[in-house]
Amino acid sequence: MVSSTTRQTATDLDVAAIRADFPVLNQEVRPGAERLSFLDSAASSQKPASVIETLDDYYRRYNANIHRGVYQLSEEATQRYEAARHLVADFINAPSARECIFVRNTTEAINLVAHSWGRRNVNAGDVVVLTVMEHHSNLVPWQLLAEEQGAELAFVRMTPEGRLDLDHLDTLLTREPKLVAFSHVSNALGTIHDAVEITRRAKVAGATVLIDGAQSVPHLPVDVQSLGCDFLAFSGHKMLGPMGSGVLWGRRELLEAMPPFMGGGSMIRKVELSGSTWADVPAKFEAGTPAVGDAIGLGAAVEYLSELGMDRVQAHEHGLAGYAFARLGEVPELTIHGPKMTEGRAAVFSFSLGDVHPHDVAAILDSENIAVRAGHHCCQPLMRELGDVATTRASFYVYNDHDDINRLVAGLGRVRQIFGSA
Amino acid sequence: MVSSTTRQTATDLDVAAIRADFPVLNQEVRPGAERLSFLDSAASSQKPASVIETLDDYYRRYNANIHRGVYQLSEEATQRYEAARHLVADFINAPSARECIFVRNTTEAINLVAHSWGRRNVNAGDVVVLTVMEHHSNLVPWQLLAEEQGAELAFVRMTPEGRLDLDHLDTLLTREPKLVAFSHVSNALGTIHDAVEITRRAKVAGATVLIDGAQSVPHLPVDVQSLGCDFLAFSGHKMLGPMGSGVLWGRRELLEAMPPFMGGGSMIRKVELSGSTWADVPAKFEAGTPAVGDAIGLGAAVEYLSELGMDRVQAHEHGLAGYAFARLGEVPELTIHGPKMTEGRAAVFSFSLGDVHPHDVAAILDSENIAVRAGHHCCQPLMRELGDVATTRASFYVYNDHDDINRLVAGLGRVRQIFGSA
Amino acid sequence: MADSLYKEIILDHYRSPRNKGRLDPADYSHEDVNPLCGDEIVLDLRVKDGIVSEVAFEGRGCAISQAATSILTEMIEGRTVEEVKALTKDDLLEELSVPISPARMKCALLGLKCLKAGIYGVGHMHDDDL
Amino acid sequence: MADSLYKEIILDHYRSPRNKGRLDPADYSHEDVNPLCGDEIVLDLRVKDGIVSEVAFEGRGCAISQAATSILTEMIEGRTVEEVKALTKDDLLEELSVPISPARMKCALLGLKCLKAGIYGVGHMHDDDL
Ligand SMILES: Cc1ncc(COP(=O)(O)O)c(C=O)c1O
Ligand SMILES: Cc1ncc(COP(=O)(O)O)c(C=O)c1O
Repeated sequence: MVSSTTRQTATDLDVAAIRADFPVLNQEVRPGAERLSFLDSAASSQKPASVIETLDDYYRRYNANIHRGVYQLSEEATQRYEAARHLVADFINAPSARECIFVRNTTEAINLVAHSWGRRNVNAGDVVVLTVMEHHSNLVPWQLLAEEQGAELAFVRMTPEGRLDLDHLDTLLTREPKLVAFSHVSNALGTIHDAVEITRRAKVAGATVLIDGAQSVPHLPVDVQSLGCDFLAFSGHKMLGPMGSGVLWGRRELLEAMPPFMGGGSMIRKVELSGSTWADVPAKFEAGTPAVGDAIGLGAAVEYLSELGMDRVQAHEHGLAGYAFARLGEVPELTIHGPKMTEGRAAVFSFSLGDVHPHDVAAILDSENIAVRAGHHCCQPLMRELGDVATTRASFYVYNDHDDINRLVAGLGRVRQIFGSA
Repeated sequence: MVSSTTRQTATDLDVAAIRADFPVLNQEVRPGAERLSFLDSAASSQKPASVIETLDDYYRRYNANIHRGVYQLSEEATQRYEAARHLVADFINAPSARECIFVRNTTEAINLVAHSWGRRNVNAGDVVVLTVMEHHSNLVPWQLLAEEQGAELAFVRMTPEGRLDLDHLDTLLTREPKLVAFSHVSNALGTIHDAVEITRRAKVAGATVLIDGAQSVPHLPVDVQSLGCDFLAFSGHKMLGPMGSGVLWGRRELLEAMPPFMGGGSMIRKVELSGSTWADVPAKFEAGTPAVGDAIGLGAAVEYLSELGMDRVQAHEHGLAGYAFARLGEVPELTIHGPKMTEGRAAVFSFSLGDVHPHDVAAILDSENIAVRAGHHCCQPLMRELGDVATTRASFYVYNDHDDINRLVAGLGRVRQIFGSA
Repeated sequence: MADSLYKEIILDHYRSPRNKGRLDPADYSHEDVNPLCGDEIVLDLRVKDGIVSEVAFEGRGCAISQAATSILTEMIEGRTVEEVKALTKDDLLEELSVPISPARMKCALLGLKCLKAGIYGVGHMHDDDL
Repeated sequence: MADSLYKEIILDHYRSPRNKGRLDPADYSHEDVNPLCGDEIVLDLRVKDGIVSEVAFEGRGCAISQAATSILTEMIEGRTVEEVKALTKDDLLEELSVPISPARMKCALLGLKCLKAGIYGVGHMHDDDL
């Protein structure tokens, strides 16, 4: 289903050709206005026609509940649903597709682990290590767990530059935490953490390791086997897939030992009124009718990204990050939060513009058809570290180019003009 | 978005016009073969073009994360997402749209209540009353809860005819259960339970009442205020909506008093490393990026059904049930499970055909382009009551007519022929 | 859109907010936060003989939330408590006289939420109830 | 499709299953259930001098699961345990000689799952490992 535009030959992504694949980016958002510069992919990406058409095809041709129907539509739906699981597994180099559980989003994936693995393995007095930079979705589930179990949360500090303080990690690891959970890439600062090294140290200390891959899987080559982690959570909707799609990968031994999260249809082996036994993974964790079309759509998204090549996606965004640094640096009174260099940094820029509130920045940019995000980015504790309530964030993806950055810079000039700081 | 075919004038549904709205039903499943008779809507319904187009329009025009973006796409997505919530609320006559929580399916809705309300309100020694006819999704979550809390489950018996034994309910109610949870319509037997009366008695006994509306909301007019229940769970995908859509309705006081189910983005008011406070309902229960398009698609499904009129949907299916009774009665060796009359019965027929296994029945029907379901219908305890492992089930919806039933009967003749019982 | 939203009235109240500060002691006081962006406002009220004699607010937030709260304080000073209770969000939006999109509604209403929650003595007010 | 699936070989084994019953005592015994439809099979094995001397099965299920298990018992009688361990699902499917769609695969393989789980002494076998 991926468009036939040839991109294989070039080393760089052909952004014009890619953009042509995304209907949202090719519409007139406001009559007569400039095209949309969509700079909020870290919240949720746009979807290529191949993904939209996969959904459409599903609903028009073979929509049915899976795993149960002995009829043709259901057989096709089941096969494609499971094929999507294999595509996802290959994409993150999972040893087995059965280790990939379809969920709604990263949040559900992490809550699944917190409920199922957590309540069995984290007990009174146990320590769970997180970082001060976590998204609420990788913080609140552990707060809820810790409160319930009487466990304690400890937070790896960050350096003034917005990187994790690995010495502090080592200190916390001496407390022999049951779990170390951290985001691979910070959605607020763009920092790419050294996930391999953090995982290695955590494993040496005997911890189970969960990586929040919401901002890494869409943007870098991610290989669970070379990461060495135990769980990886990510959102399909941030990587060109449908809303409502996400994945939890877990090591088979762990998943098999875990009790169910939700109970219901499809996750059982045998049900009696007095008690039940559970189906094999992944079915054990997919209770009820899944979002079949969305999972299949995620498969199409993975195919699209694979065709682009994740190495090239990463290189493309690295290039954008460099250009964004240079251009944003020209805007007076603009402060970029997080690492001040492109190394170990994703194409996600949180910034402050003088004392203009991010909502006002975003609203004025919106009037120029530039979509950025303003707020705490679900990282209130981190915002407090930055001494701010909110920032403006521009995040980039495969369909963005230098022109988007130029427009952003021009738009910021307009903001300064309106707020009288120019 | 609903097709403009006029149906308002007739009292009966115009099935030909309706069928024309469903792309799946207008394709050639096998070259040269007869049209598809889709008789598995109880598992998941097909979707009208208006729903498919709503999804398509969402992804092509205004896909974005909601509640957060200060830009046009996100504003439109947010508005339509919330408009869908209002449509759903009106559909079940909820006092407030804020009482409607978007979930993936009925299963998640019930697990949400079991985790959040249940762990706070059901304690050691407490009794939860269910029925022997529950779908696994309204049984397993309570088994998990009961095991965890040391509570006890008690099951309302059924009469030989497949109805609930209300005298037995009264007996169980003397034990002052904390919760009574039951399905409004049995997905395996088609029995329509007297939900108003069951709820009334349960409330008199002081119980909280959850109704599993997976098989009622799509097929009958359902009004939470006249039901008098505390929670209603249902699946959007069984009522013409997208896969991945479902709803939990709950009384506001209850929802407001309940702790969160999943933690993460969007469900918080204020997050500190040391603890968090929660957003208002429904946000408190919608952690992470929702399936935005699917919820909006469910809104379109509700509009479609409302235009047909749920009274007429019910009358149509009642007519089909009568015809199915008559015609299936002509098939030798066929036993219909459940109530032997159309009163208090939905257009769902579970049956056995001599000793031919349901899988074989379904496979042979499939070869004639008739899609039925074979299995335990996620009701293993009920199957045991029936003395069977599995049944064949044909379930009907707005796009089915007498011709579907005629074809089913002919197909069953073919089964008997192959298995040599003719 | 930017031009219609960031009119002089908004920018003026944003740059020079009226009644900025705290009242200590206050008869009514309430703090609320916009969970979407973390903006916080605390609003204090003194009431004498059933009339709002003094009002002050503090907090940080966008031009819309700050200007709207500033304008709100001007609207209620000298009014009776009953009049303040009867104040609706439409009254405030009219006074703002700029088009508030749904996404910015929470910003525009944050001060009013504090006022209402404070004067009714409830923990928290929902937008729909304003 | 019905015609190609319900060939004489399937219907014959279904109507007259070979080796139906239980062995007591048995050297290996295993019971499994198809969670999708609730079908159950229990399969017993006697082994003498490393050779399957007797095999029997009981259970209820569709024509495919019953016939496949009946055919399976014929395939393994008189074989060495090593040969039985080496048996793959493809061997069984070939012997069945009818087209098994993915949805029916679990039916066709239920007996083989019992056999493998029993002989390897594991609680439960996954389809993919057959
Ligand atoms: C690092 C990180 N973790 C978790 C999430 C939550 O993702 P979702 O809303 O898809 O559950 C996000 C996205 O906002 C994120 O950036
Ligand atoms: C009565 C009943 N309850 C619950 C469910 C579960 O629905 P879902 O799979 O959408 O969660 C179903 C559907 O199979 C049902 O029929």
